[in-house]
Amino acid sequence: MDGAVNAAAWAFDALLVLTLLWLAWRVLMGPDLFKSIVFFIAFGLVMALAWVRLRAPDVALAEAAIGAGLTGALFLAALSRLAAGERIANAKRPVENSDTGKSTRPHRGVRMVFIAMSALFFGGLAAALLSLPAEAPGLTIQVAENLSTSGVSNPVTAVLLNFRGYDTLLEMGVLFLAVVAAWSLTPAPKEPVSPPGIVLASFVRVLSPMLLLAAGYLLWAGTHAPGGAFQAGSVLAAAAVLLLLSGKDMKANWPEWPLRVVLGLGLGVFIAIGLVMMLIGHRFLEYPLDYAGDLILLIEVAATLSIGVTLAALFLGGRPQRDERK
Amino acid sequence: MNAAMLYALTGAGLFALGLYALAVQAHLLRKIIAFNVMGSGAFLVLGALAHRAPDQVADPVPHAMVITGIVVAVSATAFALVLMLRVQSETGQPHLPEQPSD
Amino acid sequence: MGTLSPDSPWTIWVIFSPLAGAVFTFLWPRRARLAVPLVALGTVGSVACLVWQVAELGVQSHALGGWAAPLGINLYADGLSAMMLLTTALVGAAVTFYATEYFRRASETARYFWPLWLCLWTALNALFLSWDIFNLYVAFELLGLAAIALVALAGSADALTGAMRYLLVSLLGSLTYLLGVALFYSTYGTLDIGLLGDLTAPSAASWAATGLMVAGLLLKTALFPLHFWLPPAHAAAPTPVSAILSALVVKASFYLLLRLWLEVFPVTAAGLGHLLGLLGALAIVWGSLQALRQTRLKLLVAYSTVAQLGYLFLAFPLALSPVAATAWSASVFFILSHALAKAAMFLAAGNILRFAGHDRIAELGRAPYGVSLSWAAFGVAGISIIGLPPSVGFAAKWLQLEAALAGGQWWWTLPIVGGGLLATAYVFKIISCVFSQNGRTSGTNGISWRMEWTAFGLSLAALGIGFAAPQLLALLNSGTPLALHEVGSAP
Amino acid sequence: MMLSQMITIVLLLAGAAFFLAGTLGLLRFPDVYTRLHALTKADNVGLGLVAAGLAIQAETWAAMGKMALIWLLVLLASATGAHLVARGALRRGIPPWTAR
Repeated sequence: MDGAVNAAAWAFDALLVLTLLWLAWRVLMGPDLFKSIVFFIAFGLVMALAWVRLRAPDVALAEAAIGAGLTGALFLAALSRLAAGERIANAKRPVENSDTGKSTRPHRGVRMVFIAMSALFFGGLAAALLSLPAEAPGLTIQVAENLSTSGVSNPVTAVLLNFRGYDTLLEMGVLFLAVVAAWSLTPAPKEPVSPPGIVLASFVRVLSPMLLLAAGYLLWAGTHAPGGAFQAGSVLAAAAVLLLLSGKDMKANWPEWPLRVVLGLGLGVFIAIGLVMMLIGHRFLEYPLDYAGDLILLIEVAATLSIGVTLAALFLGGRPQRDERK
Repeated sequence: MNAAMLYALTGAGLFALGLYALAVQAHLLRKIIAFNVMGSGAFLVLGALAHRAPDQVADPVPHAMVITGIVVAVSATAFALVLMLRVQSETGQPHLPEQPSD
Repeated sequence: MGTLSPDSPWTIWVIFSPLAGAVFTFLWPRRARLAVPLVALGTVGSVACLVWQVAELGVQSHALGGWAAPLGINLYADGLSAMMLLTTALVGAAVTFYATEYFRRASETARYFWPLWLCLWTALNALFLSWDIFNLYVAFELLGLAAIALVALAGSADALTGAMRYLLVSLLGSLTYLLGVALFYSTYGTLDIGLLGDLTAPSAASWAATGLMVAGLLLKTALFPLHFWLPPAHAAAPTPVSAILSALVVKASFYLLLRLWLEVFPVTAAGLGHLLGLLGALAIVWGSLQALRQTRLKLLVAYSTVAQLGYLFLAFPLALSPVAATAWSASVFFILSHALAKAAMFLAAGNILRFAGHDRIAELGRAPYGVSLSWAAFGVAGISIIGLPPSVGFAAKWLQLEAALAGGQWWWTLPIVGGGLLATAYVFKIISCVFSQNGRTSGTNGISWRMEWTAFGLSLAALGIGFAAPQLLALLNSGTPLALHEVGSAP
Repeated sequence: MMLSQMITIVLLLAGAAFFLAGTLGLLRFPDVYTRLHALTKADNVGLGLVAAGLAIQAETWAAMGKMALIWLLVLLASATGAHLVARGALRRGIPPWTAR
């Protein structure tokens, strides 16, 4: 019986891995960009399954929500904006545009060289991987030993927000920077939103409160079970994206300044708590034992809000347009 | 070879596939997608290697690193897409022009 | 400095002053003109305090969150970090001063320049202080995104395509580096640079990790022949950004390469070292020749960066000898010298560009009379770039020649001396414009005294800081960052 | 083997059969509308059966409730999705397939 279970697990893993590689090939080399993106979303979902197999449910949640969902939505939005841009370019210069980019692949010989180089790269990396010792020297034991003083009981959250909180702080910095950078490039494109129709509208009406609830649950659960600020934030962002897609014009509803405050909130609260800890005599970001759980939750709430709004702002693809009336 | 190694090798394979696509595809959106596949590959290597000892609890540190990596990747992707659209609106095409010979 | 307590964690303030400034200037862009000088002052002050600590008290480290490595992340500041922070602070302060004037008119751009630049400053400082290879990856992404967004701020087609190419290279470099991190962690179970240094031994996995990290970092440092992305991006960026990129950002990835080479990578490889040296020598020759060929001022200065980066890499073969510390010190001095001089050159070039309305070298003839101080800055910075006394550039070249001769590797003196001659040629190509008569200028754009004096001041600093060379050398050796592997480095 | 386990196995197998049928339809049917029909209908039933099979094995009522919730959400989402795809196809002027 045990053998059969093992063999089944093996077969499942092998199938999963082959699916991943096949999907990746379709994503990267398929002739049609729209299909590539759809395959990319499927790729992300299968990847999430792989993470479950690797007993990393936290990562699986993040991969499904961010890697597949939001990244996919970003790609699709970018593709339709590309098409809109192309239409404008065509209207300007109707004659010279016949090349849609399909002829830009390099010559056969060049491709062979790149194939050989990639294969060589893979070979070297594979050899290095196979030479690794069977036992992984990790930090599992250190994390387990210190978990009780970290303020949370989910080890991944403990690493993210306590042991290696500084990484997460810089990562919030990267998110913040991405919005600043995107806003510096361009105002958000004005896109005509088609009316959603009754089916979508009622679906969104049912789903968005549930997504809010799910985000809250993920945030709360993160302290002791898979979940946490990033997963919760991305669900929040998904709700916002859904509302945007179904025609809610949030740009008009949301004045710019409060939006900016929320964007900076996660980073600001994180830094402030770190510095306060330092000023009362601890190390930077060192939480007093009794308050560790509360402080982490406080940081996570601020981070969740910021992440959700940041990702939704990135989906809009630029800074909010100023009121034309002024 | 155990399952963890299988996934690690898959990660390496995804990285190499992405590398190839990055080299031969000219369309910027495809290059950005290729980066995402390569990133997934690198994360898979990181996460799978943490899992080599079969009957142990999985090491949470690489998991945290991968989550950080995923968030960094989506930030970079979002910015890259906006930049790509600006390049298109400024030059009329979503490719980079040929490098002037130097 | 009497009120300064010796154990204040200035490492933290060095990182979080600019980051807090970035958030502030994003939230209140209208208050930026008031806040930015304060933030710059705070950051420079924190760096000064930290440098003082390192010089007087030795290595400073801070276990973030109270968790020591391998579980937590350590900040670590020794002489090498202090030198890099000091360089960044000097150039950063000057560029901040310059940019308040440069962006005075273009309000929409200026609004985003400040948070982006302060994020970049944060990333640089974080990078020089981090002692954890994964944390360095995150800091690197912060640095790369900020730098690219700053290039794109110029908004022209050249700037946008330059930024896009820079982005692709930067992401590729980061991902390759990350794969190396994965291999190191799964081999040794730690991310801490110090602990890794004790553990690393030659094996297939650690060699692969080394190769991946070196490749990723070389791409980001733009070592020949991976330099193709640098000139368009650096030349098309807004002037203060060009200065920051050439002076500081490429040095950050070189710093990391140097750090990992000295601390982490298993048994410094003779073959790889010679290869890097050879590429460095080629970079000097190729970059200088390309600089000579350029017809646009900013592109010429950018190609000069490609050439000057070559010098940094000569240390890798030169250090394969008993005089390793001399060779490494030479590279660090080059970083300082080139940072100040190249920032001065780019700022001067930007002034000339703005004054003349173009930067076609052949037509700059009449430009000198309006912005004479910028031309002077160009010339004085040229002295450092060529490597004439009393500049730090001279001290660096002197150290390098000494290392080459004492280490019995005389052939490396050829690119060092030859590069100096080529640099003389391209600097004089520009300076000769002053005496030509065929110029075309729009002549309407006045350049404020601030912009001119910043460029001139930086060029003087590059020249004059050479007098402080002994003190700087003492600072650099605090915590002996360069001597750790001297024994193991013999082939 | 207990009765509950037997029921689970039967339900799972039945669910898998529906998935298989749906996938076959997706691959073999001639146009987007019929494919949507195969996919959403068969897969919703299939998922319902799988969820029911697993719910029997669940240890708590809460877990059972979650299974039911998953199924309900997927029902809603796939119905909406199918509607949107079909509407989009119609608006683009893709004609429904007719036999000969």
